[in-house]
Amino acid sequence: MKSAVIVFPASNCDRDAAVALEQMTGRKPHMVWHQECDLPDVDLVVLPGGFSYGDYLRSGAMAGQSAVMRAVKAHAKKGGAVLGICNGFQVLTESHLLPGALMRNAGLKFVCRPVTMAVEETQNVFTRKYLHGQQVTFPVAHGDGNYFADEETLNRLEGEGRVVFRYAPGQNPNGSSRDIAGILSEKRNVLGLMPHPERVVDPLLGGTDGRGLFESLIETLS
Amino acid sequence: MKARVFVTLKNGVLDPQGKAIGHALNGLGFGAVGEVRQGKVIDLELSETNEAKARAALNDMCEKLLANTVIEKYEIELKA
Amino acid sequence: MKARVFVTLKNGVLDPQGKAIGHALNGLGFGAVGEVRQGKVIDLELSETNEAKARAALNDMCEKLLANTVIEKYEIELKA
Amino acid sequence: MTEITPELVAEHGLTGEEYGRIKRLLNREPSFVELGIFSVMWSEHCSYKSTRIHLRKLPTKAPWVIQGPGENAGVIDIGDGDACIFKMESHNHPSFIEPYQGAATGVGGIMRDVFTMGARPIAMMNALRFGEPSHPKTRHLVSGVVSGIGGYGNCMGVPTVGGEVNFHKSYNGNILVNAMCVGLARTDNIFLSAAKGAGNPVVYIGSKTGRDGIHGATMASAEFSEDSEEKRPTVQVGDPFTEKLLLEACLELMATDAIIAIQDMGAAGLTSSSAEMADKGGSGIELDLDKVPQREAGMTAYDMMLSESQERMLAVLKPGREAQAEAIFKKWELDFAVIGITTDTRRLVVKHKGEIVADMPVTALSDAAPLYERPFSKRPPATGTPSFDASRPVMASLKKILAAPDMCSRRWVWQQYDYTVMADTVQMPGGDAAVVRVHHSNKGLAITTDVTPRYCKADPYEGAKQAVAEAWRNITAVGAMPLALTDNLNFGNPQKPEIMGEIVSGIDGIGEACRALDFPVIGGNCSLYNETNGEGIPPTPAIGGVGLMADLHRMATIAFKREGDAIILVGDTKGHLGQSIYLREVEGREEGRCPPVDLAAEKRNGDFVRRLIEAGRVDTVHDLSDGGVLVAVAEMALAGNIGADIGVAGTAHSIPFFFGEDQGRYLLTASPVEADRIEGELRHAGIVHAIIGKTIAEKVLRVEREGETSLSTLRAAHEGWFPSYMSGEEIPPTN
Ligand SMILES: Nc1ncnc2c1ncn2[C@@H]1O[C@H](COP(=O)(O)OP(=O)(O)O)[C@@H](O)[C@H]1O
Ligand SMILES: [Mg+2]
Repeated sequence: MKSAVIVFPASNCDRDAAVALEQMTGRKPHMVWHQECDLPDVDLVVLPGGFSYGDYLRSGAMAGQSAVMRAVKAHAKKGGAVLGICNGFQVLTESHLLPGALMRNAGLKFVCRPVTMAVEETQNVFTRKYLHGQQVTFPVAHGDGNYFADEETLNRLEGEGRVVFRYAPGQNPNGSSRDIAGILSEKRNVLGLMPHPERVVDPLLGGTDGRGLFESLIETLS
Repeated sequence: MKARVFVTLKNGVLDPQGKAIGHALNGLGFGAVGEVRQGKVIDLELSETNEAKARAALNDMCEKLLANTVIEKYEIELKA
Repeated sequence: MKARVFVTLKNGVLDPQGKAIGHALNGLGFGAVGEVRQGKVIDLELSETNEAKARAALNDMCEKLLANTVIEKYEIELKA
Repeated sequence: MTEITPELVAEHGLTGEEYGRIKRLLNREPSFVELGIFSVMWSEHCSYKSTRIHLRKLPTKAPWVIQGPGENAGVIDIGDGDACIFKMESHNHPSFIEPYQGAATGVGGIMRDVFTMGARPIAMMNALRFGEPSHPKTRHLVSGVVSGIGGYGNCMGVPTVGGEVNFHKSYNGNILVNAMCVGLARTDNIFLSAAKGAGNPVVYIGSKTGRDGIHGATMASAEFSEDSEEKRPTVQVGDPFTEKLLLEACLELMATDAIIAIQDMGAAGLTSSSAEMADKGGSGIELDLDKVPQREAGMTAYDMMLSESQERMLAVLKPGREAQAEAIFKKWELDFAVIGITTDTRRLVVKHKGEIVADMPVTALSDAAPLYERPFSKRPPATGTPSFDASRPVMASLKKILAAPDMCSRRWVWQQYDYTVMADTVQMPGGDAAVVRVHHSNKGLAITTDVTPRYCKADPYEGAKQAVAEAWRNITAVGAMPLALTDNLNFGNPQKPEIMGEIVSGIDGIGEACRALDFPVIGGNCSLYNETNGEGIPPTPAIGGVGLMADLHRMATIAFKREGDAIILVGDTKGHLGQSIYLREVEGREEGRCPPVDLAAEKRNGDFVRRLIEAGRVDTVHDLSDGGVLVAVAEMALAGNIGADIGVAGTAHSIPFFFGEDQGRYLLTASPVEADRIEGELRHAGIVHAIIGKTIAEKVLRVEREGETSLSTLRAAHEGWFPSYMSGEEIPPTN
């Protein structure tokens, strides 16, 4: 599987994503600077976590306008896989590759802790190696992870089986509507999620629950 | 020309920050405070001198960047 | 009575948010944009009907909670 | 030309005698700009004039120390060509005035100290002291400081992995915010601040200069009357986004060989960075202020030289490398300007609008700065062994202590810090020391900050010794070898002999412990004049320690891991209740002698425990500190969610046995068979020890003759206080 990690000014999980990708695929991803207008030939594009442009104005808003996002949109339109983690999820909603918005956490504070979620959908390139309904624990680390969309959109997301990760009862760290932690695009090739799978691929760091996500991608995209 | 843009959450979108402020004000003894909503105000200096053109540009800025219209609405104020 | 409070950074205080917004707007091709400053706007509903009293209370709220006067200043607007 | 009046001199914090010295050094009256420069360079903060002669007594050397005090941060060798660079610094006063920005810029400042030396920051720590919880300002300060630290550190993408929080009424009017940054570099690519050679370009990098934080004392001066006070904020606003770009850009430039010297602009910005670089390099510097990137119109030379705008660096490049450097900074969208040149004149010359506004010998600002041997008097340390009410129920006291503000879980705090970013955090907050992996290797760094202010108040000498010992012990308890420390000496007004006495005793205590434990001081910071209404804070010499773990798979944590393990207490338990948490929280008294530290026993016991961990024989260890044996057992049980059944060893009374704070002790667990062997070895080594009980399947803490309490009850007490206290908080601040 060939992959690229987009680097925005003040992305800060770009290295973490690259390390996890290399560890899982045996190949270094391309690191793509936000001013690039073209993407290398890759199967997967990762928008990493961090504070692109300081998350000033709104998280992900300025990154959503950067040159490289036009190329990411084109990649997605062709059916290419795009994974947005944390700030990457915010960038995906801001650039309308995913519906809804990520608002300030209901508790109004940044929250860093492990959260348990259910994998609700496995019919897609990102989660096919998990069992349907499997409980997984990833860390979250964000201040703006409160997923919001209007009722109609939420119903549609659920109706179309696009809610991939849902916080387990009592685990919702940010007030997200219907405990949503991660969603798919209509064509199921774009995934955005707030928790960090790339931080749980190494047992030394407290878990390997994130591996299934990378293994799913490798199996489908290689 | 100077412009002031207000970006506030749409009605119906929950505003926990506003709520927290209201709560805090009540806690400080300001009992007469009802609903509180918090938004952003952005002050811009524009070299544009034509008001209609400035307004059109500001509209464009709001749609493209300053507001996320999924959750926010905006108002534009121009001062000569 | 309704009130709107503006809380903005004092002149001379660095405004990283405003700076970044200005930069982004220039990047989007809005070349006519000069300095940008960002602040907060807080809309409050008050049960107080006397304007002078409302203003005094709002002043108090700003000093006590809504603004940190070391770096911020505030303006109060009342609407009947 | 502003006339220099005695009032103006006083407003600049200079004494008449110091002013006379300036005139002698210059052979004339200083200009207004020169006066400003002298005032900041000769301030306590920059010159260490009260502490320098005492700091010299600290041990700073060891075979693994690459750079001791004197540079932006200290450097140690951690093998394989890796270097660890770290430093701790205070931002006490700004954090009291504007907690969010004060704490945030404190974090930004200490990070720059570390990355200016060529290191990528990999971990942050924060040591915080607040007033009593019931004080009307405390909640607001806690909320603001914690979100400010998180706001800056999280955005930088550097994990904040540990720290300390204390509450005490003696900090009501003067909180302490100490932040520590640990970074990694290669030993062959470390950058220093010596601006060697003449004719080299001096370049300015980072944010523009504004009128931020200009010397508060001069605000009232005549020259400023036309400007409103509004223009002169004394608190700076941090811009972590710009700092993140500055970090990446600096590391990119450092990968080239264009740099001769580099230094961050911290306190007294352009003035101290240029003067210090010239001083260390044995050169001179000529600056042209017209070239300085400016945020506001109409800035004077005085403004620019004294501005403390954040996120700026000064570097000296090899001639001809300007374009290469500029390209890097343009890519990261940062300001870059050549603002001067190095000279061989040993003078600092500042030009503005075609005029020379300052021209002074560099040594006048450094070597010739005042050095005071301030009179000091040592007050006798608190003595005595306090009585206690022997009839109090132990389990109720335990619950009370676990829920005390100083003892409860700090989860509310560290949950606001991203402690897993960089994907190298092996031990998160909540243990004895944080452990972060050295990226792409199997070794780790153990990091801790420690000081127990109530001990220091009772006895500044023993208390300072204890702070070093506890840092060393915490690093040992995870299985790492303590290598070096940075201190942050927070004290009151050194012009009072009794405070100066505390400073001298504190430094002496640190020095003695460092020598005994082979734990040198490689950096530090003094924060003096921490007083309100003439009342000083308790002496608070915070110690930030770093150790090396050779194999991350041989590491201990505090959590009980298996039922049926024996719980071994290592070290001598005399039942020392003086100045203990028990006495303060349960009996409401702060009395008696603080626990003395026997440094030889400390070393022997710690080395013994570390060897067991390194050999893979033990993976569960907790050092004993605040609260004593029973609190530590409870913390181990809660962390592992495994119960314990324990009793008093020997014939001691249960209260002093369980709550005494004797030093140099550890709790560890091992299977009964292994425990037997360990006991034999302890006996052989002459180390006092006891098996005090075992871990059990039931989720309870059972104490012989005292009863039992469920872990869920203890957990509720331990986790409950912070969130419940903070739920009365106003509005969590953001940037
Ligand atoms: N301000 C803070 N930020 C992050 N972690 C903290 C903070 N304060 C305390 N902690 C963490 O909570 C745990 C308990 O702290 P403390 O009781 O001071 O430890 P010890 O007694 O071992 O020195 C430690 O892991 C410490 O790092
Ligand atoms: Mg400890």
